[in-house]
Amino acid sequence: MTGTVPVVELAGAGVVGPFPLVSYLDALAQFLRPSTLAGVFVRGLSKAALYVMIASGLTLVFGLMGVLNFAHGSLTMVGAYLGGLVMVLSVTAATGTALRFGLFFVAVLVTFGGLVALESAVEVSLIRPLYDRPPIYQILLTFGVTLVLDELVRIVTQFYGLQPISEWQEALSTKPELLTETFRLGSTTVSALSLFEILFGVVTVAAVWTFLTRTRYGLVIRAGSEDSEMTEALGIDVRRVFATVFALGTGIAGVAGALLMWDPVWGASVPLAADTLLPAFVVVIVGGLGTFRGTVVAALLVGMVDAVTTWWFVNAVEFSGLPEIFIFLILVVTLVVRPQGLFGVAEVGGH
Amino acid sequence: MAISDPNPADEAAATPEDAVESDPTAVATPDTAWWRRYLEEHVAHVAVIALLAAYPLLHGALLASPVASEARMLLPNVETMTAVLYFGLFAMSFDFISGYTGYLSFGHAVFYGTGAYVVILAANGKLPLVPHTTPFMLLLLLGGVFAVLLALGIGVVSFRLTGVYFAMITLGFSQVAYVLVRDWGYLASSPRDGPFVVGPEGAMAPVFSVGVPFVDSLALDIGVLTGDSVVLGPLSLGTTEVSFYMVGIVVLVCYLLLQRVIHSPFGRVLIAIRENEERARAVGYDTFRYKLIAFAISGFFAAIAGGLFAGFRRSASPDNAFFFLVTGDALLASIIGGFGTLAGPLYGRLLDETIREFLSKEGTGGGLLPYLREVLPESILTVDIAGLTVQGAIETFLNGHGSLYLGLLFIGFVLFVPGGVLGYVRERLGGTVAQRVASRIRGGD
Amino acid sequence: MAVLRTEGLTKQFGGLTAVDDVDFELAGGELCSLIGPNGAGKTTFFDLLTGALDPTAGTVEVAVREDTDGERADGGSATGGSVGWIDITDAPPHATAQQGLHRSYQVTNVFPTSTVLENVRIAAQAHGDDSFRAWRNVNGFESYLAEARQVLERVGLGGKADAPAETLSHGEKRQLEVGIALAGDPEVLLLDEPNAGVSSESVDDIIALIEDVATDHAVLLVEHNMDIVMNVSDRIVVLNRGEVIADGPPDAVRDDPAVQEAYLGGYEPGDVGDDTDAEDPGDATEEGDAATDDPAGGGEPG
Amino acid sequence: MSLLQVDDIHTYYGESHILEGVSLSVAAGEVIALIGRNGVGKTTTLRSVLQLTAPRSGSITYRGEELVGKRTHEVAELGVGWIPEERRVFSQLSVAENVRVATPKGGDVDAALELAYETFPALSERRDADAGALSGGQQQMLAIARGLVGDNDVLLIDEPSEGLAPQIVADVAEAVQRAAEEATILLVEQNLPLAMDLADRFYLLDNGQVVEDGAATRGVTDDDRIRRYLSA
Repeated sequence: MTGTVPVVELAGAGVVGPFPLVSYLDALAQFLRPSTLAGVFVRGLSKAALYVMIASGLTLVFGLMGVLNFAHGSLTMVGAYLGGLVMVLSVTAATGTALRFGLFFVAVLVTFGGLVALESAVEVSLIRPLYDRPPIYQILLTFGVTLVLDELVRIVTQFYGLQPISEWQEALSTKPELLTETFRLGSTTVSALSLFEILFGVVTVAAVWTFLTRTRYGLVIRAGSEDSEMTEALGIDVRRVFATVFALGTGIAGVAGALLMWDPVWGASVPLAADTLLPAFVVVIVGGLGTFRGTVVAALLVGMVDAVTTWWFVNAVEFSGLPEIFIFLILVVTLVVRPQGLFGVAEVGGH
Repeated sequence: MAISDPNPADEAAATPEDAVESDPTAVATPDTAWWRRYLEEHVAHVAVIALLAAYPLLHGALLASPVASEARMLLPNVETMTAVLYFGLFAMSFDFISGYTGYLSFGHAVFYGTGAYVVILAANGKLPLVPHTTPFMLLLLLGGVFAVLLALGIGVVSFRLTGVYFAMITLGFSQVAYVLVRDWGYLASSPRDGPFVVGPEGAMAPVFSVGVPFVDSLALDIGVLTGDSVVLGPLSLGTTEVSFYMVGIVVLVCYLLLQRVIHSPFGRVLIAIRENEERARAVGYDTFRYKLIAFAISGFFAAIAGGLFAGFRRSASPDNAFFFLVTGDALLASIIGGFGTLAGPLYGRLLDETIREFLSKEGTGGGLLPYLREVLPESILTVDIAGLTVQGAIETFLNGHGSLYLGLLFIGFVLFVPGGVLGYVRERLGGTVAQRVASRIRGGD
Repeated sequence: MAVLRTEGLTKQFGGLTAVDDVDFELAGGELCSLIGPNGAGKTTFFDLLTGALDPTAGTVEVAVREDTDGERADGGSATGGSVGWIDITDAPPHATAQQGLHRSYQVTNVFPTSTVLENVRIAAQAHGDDSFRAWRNVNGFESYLAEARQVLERVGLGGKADAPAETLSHGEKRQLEVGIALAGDPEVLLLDEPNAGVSSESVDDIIALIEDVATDHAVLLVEHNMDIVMNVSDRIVVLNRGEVIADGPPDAVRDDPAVQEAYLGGYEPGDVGDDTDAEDPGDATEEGDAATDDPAGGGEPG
Repeated sequence: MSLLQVDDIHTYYGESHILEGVSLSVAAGEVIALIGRNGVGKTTTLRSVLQLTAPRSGSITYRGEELVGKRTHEVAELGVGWIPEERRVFSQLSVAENVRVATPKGGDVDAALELAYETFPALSERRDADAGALSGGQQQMLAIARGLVGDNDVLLIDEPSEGLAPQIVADVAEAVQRAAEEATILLVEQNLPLAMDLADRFYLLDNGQVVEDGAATRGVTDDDRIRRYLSA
C-alpha cells in the first residue's frame, strides 16, 4: 500500500460510506501505472496458478463421469495436512533451502500417493455401487464424504493438539527462507512465493495437458468424456478409466493442498476445504464443465479478477469482501450469459 | 411440529383415499361424517403433534425419574427441540422447491438468512422506515416478503437453467449475499460475527412475542433468557418451554399452509414438473411461472424459519444464516427424512440434532460422553489399548464430533435408503402414514 | 373445414434440412397419416407444430374455434367451423397445447411415479383455470377427476387408475400416452407412433383406440405399420427427406411409384448421378459442418 | 461353422420387449444384411451382440465363446467392431486421434493410420481436423476406418447410408465393400437395393423376430412379400 492514495478513514469497522469521487479517480490513476499493473498481473498469475491446481482435478472427474465432486475441497485440505506432516516431520531449523525444496517434492509425491489411495478406496467402496443411479446420488454421496473427512481431520488434529480452525503454523514455517523474500522485477516488486506458485501451476498445467493430448491414456479419457458407450465398444474398459481419472483428479487436488500449505493466505486448516471448494466450482463452471482448456482460461480470468479487486480493496474501496463478491459474480454472470461456460459445448438437440 | 404426513395422496401417489372421499356412500350421514372423516385422515398428524406437545413434560418427568441419567444422555433437551422445529421448517421449505420440483436450490440459505437478518436489523432500528417496536409477527412477515422479492429476482434468472447449473447459479447468488453480509459494517459492529439484538441506540432491546400482534394478552415472549414463563395450574413452563410451544405453533401453521399448497392443483403441477417437465409443458403448463411462484413460496417460508431462529437466539451470523453449508444442513435433513415428502425434513432434522447432541461435548444437553464419564469405573477408563486409553478414545471420538457420525449416517442413507425415513416407511406401508392409519380405522367399522 | 395448416414450413439443423417447405392442411374430423422412411422428418414436423422446435421459415396456424370466447364446455365439438386463424408459429409448447393441439410421444413420455389417474388428471387440469389455486385441496376439483376417469375408460385403462404409471406394461403405457393427449378436449391430436414397441397381441387394442378417438377429433398420425395406416386413414401424406412427396387417399398413395422408391431406397450402383428421386444434388450433408448439428446426433439409440 | 451365432435372444428396454427370440448365424467372410422397418429391432440386435443392451435370455456365441454376460469392452477385445448409427465419431478429437483411440492397446498406431488413410484417401487430407468438422460422408468413412483398425473379425455396421446424399451413399457403399475384404460384416441397412448389392445373405426382421431369410439378390427387391414387410 502506498501513501499517495487517500485511504478513507473508517469509523470502527462500522460504516461503508460513499467516498469522494476524487479518491476513486486518484486510485484509478495509481492503478493504471505500469508498475502497479505489472504487480497486479503477477499476483493475478499466482492466484490463477492456485485456482487451476484446485480446479483441474474437479474438471477431469466431471468431464468423464458427470459427477460434481463435493469432496474435492476436503481432499485438497487433507493434502495440505499430509504435505505439512511430511515437512514438519522432516524439516528442522537447520535444514537448508535446497534440502527444503527437495523435501517439499517428497511431500508432494507422498500427498499424491496418499490421496490416490484414499480416493481409490472411496471410489471402489462408495461411488461404484451408485454408477447406475442418477448423478444426483453420486453428488450427495460426495457431500457425505466431505462431512466425514472434515470431521476426521478435526479429530486427528485436535488429538495432536493442533487448532483445526486456524492455519498450521508449524507447517507454514517449513517454507524455505527464499520463498519469504520479495524481488524487484522491473518497476515492481514480486514475492518469491508468487513466482514459485506460478512455476508450480505452469508445470502442473503442462503435465496434465501433455498427459491428455500426448498419451494414449489421455486420448482414451478425452474419448470417454465425449461418448463412453462408443469408447467401451472400442475395447476400452471405461470403468477402469473412471477409477484412474478419479484417483488422478484427487491426486492433483492433494498436490494443490500441499502447495497451499505454504501460502500464508491459505495454509493448512479444516476450513480450507470450503474455502477451496467454492472457487474450484466457480472456475470449473465458468470454464465449461469438463473442458480442461476452459478450466485453465477460467482460472486465469478468476485469478486476474481476484488480483485486481484485491488491489482496489487494499487501496481504495473499504470492503474486504470485494474480491470474493466478484468471483461469485463471475459465476452468476457466466451462467446467465453463457450457461455452458466459456469452452463448454451446448447441449445439442436436447430440450 | 406437525406432521406425520401429508393427507390423502401426497406425492400424487395413490388415490384410494380420493375414491373414498368422493364416494357418496362414505358421506351417507353428512352431519357426522365430515369431521369424523377429517379426524380419521389426520389421526397420524394429531398423534405426532400430541407427542411433540407432550415432549417437554415427558422430558421433564423422565429427568426427575430413576432413569434420569439415561434420559439425559439419549433425549435432546427442549432447547434443541426448538431448534429442530425452526430449522425443520427451513428444511421443509428447501424440500418444497428441491424435492417437489426437482430443482436443487443450493443457495436456499439466502432466504433463511434474509428472514433472520430482517428481524434483528429491524429490532436494532437499522431497517429504514421500520420502527424497532414493530411486533415480531409482523417482522416475520416482513422477512418473508423480502425473501419473496429476492426469490423472484433470483428465480427469473436461474430458472432458465436446469440440473447442476441451476444448483450452481443459486449457490452463486447466495454466496454473493453471504460475502456482502459478512463484510458490510452497517449490519453489525462486527459483521463477521453477525448482529445481536441490542435495540437502537438509547432504547431498550425489544422482546419478541409470538401470538396476535398488538394484543399483549394473546402473545407470549420467546427466547431462552428473554421469554415468558407461564404457570398453568400444576404446570409451570419455563422460558425454554414457552419458546418451544410458541415457535412450534408458528411452524405448525406454516406446515399446514405448505401442505395445503402441495395438495392443491398448483402443488400437483409442481410434482408433474419434477416427474417430467417436458411433458408438463406439452400438456399446457407454462412451467417457468409455476417454478418461479413455487420458489417464491419456498423462499417465504425459509425466511419465516430464519426469523424464528433469530427471534429465539436473538442473534445470527453470516456463517449460521447465509453460508452454503446451512443449505447443506437442510439438504442433509431432507435426504435423511425423505426427499420430496413435506414432513420428512423435520424428522430428518430431529434425527440429525439428536445424534449431534448425543455425541456432543459435556454440557447442558447431556449426551454419551458425560454419561460414560459418569458410569464407567475408573478401572475401565484407564485401560490402555495400543497407547490410547479408553478415556482418551472416548474423549477423542465422542467430544462434539457428531458431524462424523452424521456424515456416515447420511452416506448410509444415500447408499441404502435413498427414499429417506419417511419414503421408506411409506414404501413399507404401501401409502402415506395418514392414509394407512385412516384406512385401518375405517376397516374397523 | 381446416383446423390446422402450415405454409412453407421449413426446419434446418445447420446445413441439414429436416423439414423442407411443407404446406399442409388438416381438416376437422379427418384422420390423416403421416408416413415416410426413417429420418424423413416426421417427428421434427410434430415438434414444429407443437412449438417444441421453432421453424427456420414458414408458419403454423390453428383455426379459431367458434366456442373459444369463453371456457370451452366439456365435449365441445371438434368439428366446429372456424372463423379465422391464429398464428402459433413461435408459440411455446404450453401455448400450442392451450390452443387445442395435443400430442403423444414416440418414446413413452409420461409422469412415471404418479398414478395413471393423476397422469391424465394433471393433463385435464392444464386446460382449466384452476392450476394456480394453491389454497384448495385438489380433490375438490371434481370435474378434472371425472374427466380423467372418463378418458381412462376410453383408452381402456379404467382398471389401472391407481397404479403408478411406471408399473404399467409397455402396451398400457402407450394407451396412457394417448390418454394424456386426449385429456382437456383437444381440437387436434398428434399421435407419434402410438404402436411403437407394442407387442403384436396388443396392436389391435391401439388400432381400435386410434379409430375411436378419430370419431371426434382431427387426428394426425405417424405410424410405420402400413397395414394400420392403410386401414384407418382418410388420407395419407408421405414425407421423404423433409419434403411432401405424396398426398392423397390410401389407395393412391400405395400405388405411387415415388413412395415405393422412397421406402426401398433410391440406390442404383453405377447410376447414382441420375437418381430418379431428383434429390437436390447440393445436399447439405456434404457441407463441412453439417454433421455436427445432426439433429439426432449423440443421442441414445432407441 | 459359423463365426457369430445368435440363438433365440430376448432383449428388453426397461419393460419394453424389443427382441422376441431372434436367431441368426454369420459365417466367416460373409456379409449379412439385417433388414426390416424402423423399430423392428435391428439396432437392438447389434447392441445385444455387443452387450450394450444385454439380452435377458438366449445365447450369442462368437467363435464358440459365449458373449452374454461379458462386458462390452471384453466383447470388443475379442474382435467384434461396431460402426454405429449416426457414426458417433469423437467430434472433439482429430481424425488421427479417432483412429488412434480405436487401435488396440499395444497395437501399431502407424500401421493403423496408414491403413485408414490408404483405404480412405479423403481422410488423409483432413487428418488433423476435428472429426466434428467432417462432412457426413467423411464421418461415416472415419467410423468404418475406426472399425477396420480395431483388428476386428466381425463388423457390426448400423445404417451407414442414413442421412447421406445419394452420391455420397455410393462412396459409403464402396467403403463397406472395402471393409468386407477385411472382415465379416453384419449390416443393418434400410436402403434395400443397397443392402442387397452389398450382402451375401439377408435376414428380415419384423416385430422383434426373424420372418424371412435367404440369399441376397437383386430379385429380393422386387419380392412382394418382402416389399410388404418393408413398405406399403
